[in-house]
Parts: sequence; structure tokens; C-alpha cells
Amino acid sequence: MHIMEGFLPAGHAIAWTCISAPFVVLGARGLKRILAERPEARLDIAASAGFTFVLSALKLPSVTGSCSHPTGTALGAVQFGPGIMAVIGTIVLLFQGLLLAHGGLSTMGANVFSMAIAGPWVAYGVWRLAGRLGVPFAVAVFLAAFLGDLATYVTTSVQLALAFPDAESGFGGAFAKFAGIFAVTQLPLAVAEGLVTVVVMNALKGRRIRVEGAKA
Amino acid sequence: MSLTIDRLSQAGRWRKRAPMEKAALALGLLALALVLPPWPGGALVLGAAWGLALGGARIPPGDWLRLNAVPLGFVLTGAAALAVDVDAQGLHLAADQGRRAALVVLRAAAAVSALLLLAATTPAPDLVRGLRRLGLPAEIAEIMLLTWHFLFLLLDQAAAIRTAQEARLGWFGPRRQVRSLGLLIAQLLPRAMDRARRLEVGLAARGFDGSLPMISTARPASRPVLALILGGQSALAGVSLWLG
Amino acid sequence: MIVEARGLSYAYPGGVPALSGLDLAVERGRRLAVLGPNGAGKTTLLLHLNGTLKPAAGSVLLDGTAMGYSRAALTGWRKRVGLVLQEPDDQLFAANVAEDVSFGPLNLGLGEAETRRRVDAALDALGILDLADRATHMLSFGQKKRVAIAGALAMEPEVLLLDEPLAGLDHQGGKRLLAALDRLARAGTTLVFTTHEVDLAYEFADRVALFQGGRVIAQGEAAAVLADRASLAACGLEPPLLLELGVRTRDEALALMAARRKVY
Amino acid sequence: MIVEARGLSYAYPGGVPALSGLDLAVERGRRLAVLGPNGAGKTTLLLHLNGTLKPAAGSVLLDGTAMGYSRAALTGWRKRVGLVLQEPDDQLFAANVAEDVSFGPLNLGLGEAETRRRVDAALDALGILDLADRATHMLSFGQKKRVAIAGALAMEPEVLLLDEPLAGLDHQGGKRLLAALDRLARAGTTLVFTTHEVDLAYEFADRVALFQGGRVIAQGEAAAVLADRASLAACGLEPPLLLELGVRTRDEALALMAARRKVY
Repeated sequence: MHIMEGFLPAGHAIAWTCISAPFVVLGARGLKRILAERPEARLDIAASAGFTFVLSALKLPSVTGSCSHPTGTALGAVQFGPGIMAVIGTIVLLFQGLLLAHGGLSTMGANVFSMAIAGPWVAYGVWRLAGRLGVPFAVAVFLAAFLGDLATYVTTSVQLALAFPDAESGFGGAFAKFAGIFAVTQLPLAVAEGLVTVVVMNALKGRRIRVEGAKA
Repeated sequence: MSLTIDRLSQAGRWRKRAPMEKAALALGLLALALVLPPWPGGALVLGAAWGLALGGARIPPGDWLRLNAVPLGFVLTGAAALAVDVDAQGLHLAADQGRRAALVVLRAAAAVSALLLLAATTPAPDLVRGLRRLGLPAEIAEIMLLTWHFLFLLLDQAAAIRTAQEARLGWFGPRRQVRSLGLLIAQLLPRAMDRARRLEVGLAARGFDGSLPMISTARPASRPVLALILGGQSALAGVSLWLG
Repeated sequence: MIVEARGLSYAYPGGVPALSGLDLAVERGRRLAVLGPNGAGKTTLLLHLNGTLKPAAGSVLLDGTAMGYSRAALTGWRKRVGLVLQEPDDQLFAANVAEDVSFGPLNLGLGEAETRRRVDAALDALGILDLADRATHMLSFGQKKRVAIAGALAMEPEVLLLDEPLAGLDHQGGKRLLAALDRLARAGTTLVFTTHEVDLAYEFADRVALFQGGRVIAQGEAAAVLADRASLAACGLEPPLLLELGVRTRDEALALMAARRKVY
Repeated sequence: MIVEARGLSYAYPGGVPALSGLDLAVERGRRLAVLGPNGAGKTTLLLHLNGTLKPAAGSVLLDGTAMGYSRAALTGWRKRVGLVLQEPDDQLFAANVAEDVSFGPLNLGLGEAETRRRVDAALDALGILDLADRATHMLSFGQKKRVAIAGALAMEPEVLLLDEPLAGLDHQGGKRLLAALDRLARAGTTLVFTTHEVDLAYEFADRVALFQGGRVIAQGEAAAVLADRASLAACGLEPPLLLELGVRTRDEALALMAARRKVY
């Protein structure tokens, strides 16, 4: 769920950029280490980023038209780890802003935090936890994608509520408003994404394509 | 599959202008849209961006309207939340009669049009090269340029897979949509990785050692043009403060 | 006419016209080659004939009835008109061959037993029943190509649209594929295929439509259209080698070709 | 012999043998067609001739010297032997044409001025100087193909390896590409190309190596090898149509072909 260009006041835009920056810089460091060992890995990373971008351009027709598709982020978090995903996600968000006018430059810090940091970390955490608890494969995949998606949606609602607190009820009321409005589109989408990701992971397994952390 | 913004930026009237000039113009307007009060500053930025896009860069009005419409739709959905208050009695129109919502919409509309002015006149790779000169690490810049290359190939593949699925009646109905999309993604991911492998072979033949050196094809910015841009932006800021 | 296009016009975003007032008629049971250079819009035409693309002007008719673009209309349309794209990797989605071929029949809402029957029949028609259990990503290019056709065939369409069916196949692979398509045609399926190869059109089609500048500039019996030097030249093409070398009649040419392919 | 392969053997991971004791010799200034069916390992052979793949047994020689696989040796090798893959998208990576073509020269350590000279010369040789500023993803297939060749050519190799150079091109596109390759050959570049089309080998090569089962089963002057029915049949191929139709000499055939292509 992207926050559009210009929607956040300058102060909030700068603050979220500062909050996201360390994650992206650390991710970039990790990426550099990988590239130092295996220079040609930049082709794989770029192909994954391109792939993630394409997912965002594939729309599941939904109630309100197009919406974001973090499916790739959940897949990527599982494949590359959430650290690297912060960098890949940032690149994807930049191209989404520049090629699809989806999101924006000033709001990029906030979007990176919700979609390239919070979402992937939650998806990754759920995936690992489910693995440890012995949750069945399909359920674990669904929960990782579904909850990763929800984490993005809740984070965005928090970001908007912080920027636009309600005149009377303050942050709480504003959060309820934003979360309520976006629930209409985001809850069904989160379910759809969870289901789609299950189909994807099953199909990949069927092709014997290795999925990190998946029990055979 | 072609993306409207890319198509416009590759073939537009400002294609040959220095990326630095276009970036200074559009990003300057974007900054003004954020720091000036939405009224009248945002309105002035909005007018300037639309004037430059339609009159200067000659972006076809139909394309320009469509490009603005999509992000504005999302802006309006978000702004709807600002126009209402929640309290014990439930939802009602905000005490300020939606003034805050209107100002946010105005600011966002100005900022979106400034972003689009940049995006629709400047191919994204030009901007990545600019970021590189501003200190973006070479590895990241190379990954970004490669991402750009892959995404068009993968967009075409995704479109072809979808056409094939629709020809066999996938995508009709919600259950089939979920299954078709899942199968599409599962088909695309290994192909993306396969493309990376094959490109590695292709580049190895030209001496690929990991890095991706290329000659620069950037055009230098003209100082008078930059001065004109900054002057115009200062004037816009001045008028805004004077009117406000 | 089982399929007919009347005055089709279509432009890709950015205003590049791909079709401009195109007319085409396909008789039931025929093999029509849509012949023209690359980039002329042949694929765009096929995508109109199964309703994937909606023309800006003009209409597509099946059995004389102009088709609509509602979901119900498209379902009926695609049931009757199958499409096979050039690149088989774009149309194999499932992990194994039988599962992939069942995609269409299952989407038609057919039961398991009927789906199985159709999958087997389609694989049999393409001569690849033995591949049923194989993983799709392990197949050779030629095998993938035949699985892709089986996927379309399992919906039992009346018309099969094929985009550059022989592209990428070598001599033997092409021979095998043409033999399979020949069996389909004899069993009554109407075939419409695009190609940029004059010799293929001459060899396999009974009717040819010359495609150039977004329009069909000539259509008719293969032998007649392919002997029309002027029209061919307008498409950047030249008459079939056999015609040039003095093999003047189609029968004579076919006999020669048959000797080479040894499959008919 | 500018390039020679002696007893090359190679198996892909999984144990499928692709080359088994292959011998091949290429004389300087020649145009050699490596002719064989799809999946026979022709591409694998090319990847050995520029050192991309390292054989399990046997060696590759340049000008009589067996090549090593150290980084320095490979750099020198690839400077002398350029490779053009079948699919141009597997070779193009940069956002615009000039940048892409400059990649090889810059990897050779050349300065900016010399790189620019080479980029222009390579684009000029392929007749695409006007594309220098264009975005690579907006090019047609035929244009991409020529840019990919320019990318190899800018390294000024002595030998150019081309994998199925005409695949996917239509009549006009093929004509244009062959004309460009003909100019290169006349300027002294040794050409080695793979193909599954007997007619192409007959038309464009002066030497032919028949490839089957991971080995070269016959090599020699094009006219002689292509008249050898038994060897061709072993590869699932048949003699060129022209030969079959009674055009017995190569000169006669070339005259006929030249009349058709109108470019030489």
C-alpha cells in the first residue's frame, strides 16, 4: 500500500527517510559483501528486483481497482532474507514511482519502511517461526504472505495517523479511520495474496525449485 | 508491453535535454510543493508543472491527464479520511469542513505533477546515472540499471503468459484468478533467474568480471539554463510568500 | 465462414497502428497461412481472432455472428477458438505435462473423467502420450511446442490459431509438428497460422492471406497468391523457391515436398 | 588453423554428454557452418571455442597454441574470439545502444576515445549508426540482433562465433544480416556459425562441419559435405533443396541465390 507523492508533510517525509535509511544502508553493505564474493550475483539480484516490479504491475482486479502486491516481497524475504530485501524493495519502489507514478520520491522513506522493511521482516519472522513450530507448508506460506501484507497495511495506517492526527481523538482516532478505510481493500487483498503465494510456492516445489527454509 | 511514462520519456521533446536540468527543474518544484503552504504555493507549483508539461515538454494532454488521474485517485481515497472526524457519536464531517483534506489534496496534486514532469521527460536510467555521479555506489547503480533491463523483458513475458492463460479460460472468476496468477508467478520466477544465468554467459564473452563499465552518454547541463530554472523557482517561492 | 474479421483497426498505446481496416475470412476446415514480414502485426491479428485484444473499429464474426466482449461471450469464443503462441515457455504453467494440458478443460468446468479423456486425446493427437507424466521444464523445445498445442487442443476448439508454429524447430522437429497439424486438419480442425516463410505457406496452407501495413493485401488459394510477384514484393517477400525453379504446379511441388518430408 | 578443437569432451551437470571427443579445425578467413539438429550440442561447442565452458577432456588451440583457463588467458582469448548468442536479450544489458556496445572495449582496458571510435565503427559495420542513442528495450528483434553483433565486433575479434544467426529473422532481416556478415568476412574476420538449416549453410558457408552425437562426423568444403546424403541423413538432415532440384554446381546455386537475395 503506497503513500502517494506529496501526501505526507515535509517533516514526516524526512523523518521516515531517516528511519528507513539505516536499514537500506545495512542491506546495501550486506549486498556489497555478497557481490565481493560473487560479482555475478548482481545479475540474480537485478532479475529478482525486476521480477518483484513486474508483480506490482500485475493487477488482481479488486473492489477498488489496482493495489500494491507485496507477494514478491514475501517471496523475496524468504529467498534472500529481509536484510537484502530492504535494498531490492527500495529499488523497486523507486522504479514504481518513476515508471508507474505509484508512490513517490518524498514519500519513499515511509513506503520503504512499510513495504521493504516491516512487511518482509514480518513475513520472514512468521515463516521461520512457522517452520520451527512445524506448521504445515501451505499454512506457513499463507500466514507469512498474509501477515506480511497486513504488517504493511498497519504500518501505513500508523504512518498516516501520525501525520494526520484527529482533531479530537488524536492518533487513536486517526488510526481507526485510516485502518478502517483501507481495510475494505487491503483485507481481501491480503487474503488473495496469501492464497496466490501458496499456489506459487506449491508450483515451485512441484518444479523442484529450492525454496529457502521449506521442508521437503 | 510498453509503459506510458517510459514511452513518453524516450520519445518526448525534452529527451535530449540534460538530465541535470530536468532534475533541477522538477525536483525543485517538488521541494517547493512540500515546503510552501499548499495555498497559494502548491497551486502555483501545480500550475507551473502543468504548464511546463503541456506547453514546454508537449506531453500529449490525454496521456498527461491519465498519468495524473491514477495517483490522484489514491490521494483522494486517503484524503477522505481527513475530511471526517471520529468521536463517540461516530463519523461526521470534520470541524474544519474538510479544509485540511483539501489542502493535502492540493499539495499532493502539485507534488505528483512535479514528479510526473520529471518521470515523463527523463528516462529512468538517466536518473540512475545522475545518482551515481552524486555518490551512489557503483554496485547499486549497476543493479538498478540491470533491473531496468530485466523488468521490460519480464513484463513482456508476464503479458504473454497471461494471454496464454486467458486463451485457455484462466482468470475468469476469483478462484481461477488466484490460481492463474499463482501459476504465472511460479512460471516467471525461474525464467527470471534463467535469464540472469544466460546474460552472465553473454556478458562473459565480452570480458565480464562482475563490474559493468559503460561509456557515458550524458549531456552536460547548461549553466544559463540552470540559472534560469533556479531564478524561476525563487520567483515562484517569492510570489507564494507575498500572496500568502 | 467460420471466422471473419471485418474492418479491424487497432493501435498500440503511443499511436502506432497495428491493424488498419483489416478484412479476413476463414472457411471451415481450411488451412490459412497469414503471411508477412516480422513486425507487420500478424500476432496482433491472431490476438483479435480469439478476443484477447478488442479492436478500436471493426468486428470479429464467428459463423456469421459478431462477437461481444462480455465475460460470457469471451468464454464461448475461446472455447471455440484456441490460441497457441510462438514461445512455448509462455504457455506451459504447470509442473507436469498432463496437469498443464488439463488447465483448459478444467476451466471449462469439465469433470475429472472428461478432462482425463481430453488430455489423453490431445496428447495422442500430438503423438506425445508418453510425455504425460514428464516435468514440463525438462522437455526439449520441440516437445514443449507440442505440449503447448495439446493444451489448446484439449479444449476441442473448432479453430486453432498458431503463431509462427515452426519457429525455432529444426528439420525433423518441423516435420513432426507439421505431420501432427496435418492430422488435426484432416480431423476437421480449421487452422490459421502466421508465418514469414513463403515456403512453409506454400507447403502447408491451402489458402494464404498476405499481410502488410496492418491490412490483408491479397487473399485466396495458396498457389495463386504465392505466384503473385508484385503482392509478395510489397511484403518484402519472394515467391517460393520451388516456383522459381520451374516447379510450376502445386501438385508437382507437393509431390516433391512430400518426398522430402516423407510424412504425408 | 586459427581455431582448433582437439578431442573435446564435455557433459552437463546431471551427466548428459554434450561433446564426446570432438575435433574441429577452422582456417583463418573462412566461413564455417556447424550444421546439425537442435539439441545436438552446437551451442555447447561454441561456448568451448571462446573458453566459456572448460572441457572435461581435450583442448582448444588458437593459432596452434593450447589455451589455458586462467583469468589472463581468458581475457586474451575473448579479445580474439567474439561470441554472439542466439537470443540477443541474453547479451544486451545496458539501457542504450552505445553504452551496451562500449562494454567489451572498456573491459579490454581501452580509453574513452578509442572506445568511442570502436563503438562507432562496429555500429557502422552493422549499418546501425543511427541507433546509437536508442533505448535497447525499444528495439525490434532484428535491431537487437545487430546490436548484439556490434557488441562482439567492437572488441575487434579475429574470429566471430555466431549461434543460429538467422533464427527469428524474416526474409528481409536475414538478407540484411547476411549482407553485414558478408562485409565482415570480406574484411578478414573468420566466421563460425551454427545452424540447423542446410540451405543457409549451402548459401553462406564455404566450409561445413556436420555435428551429431557430440562429434563432428564430417567436415570439408561446403559443396562436398552437403552433397553427402548419408552423413546428412545421420544428422536428420537432407541435402539443400537446390542440389535436389538439379542445381548441381555451387556456382550455379550461388548465382541463383544471389539473384534472390540481391545483396552480394
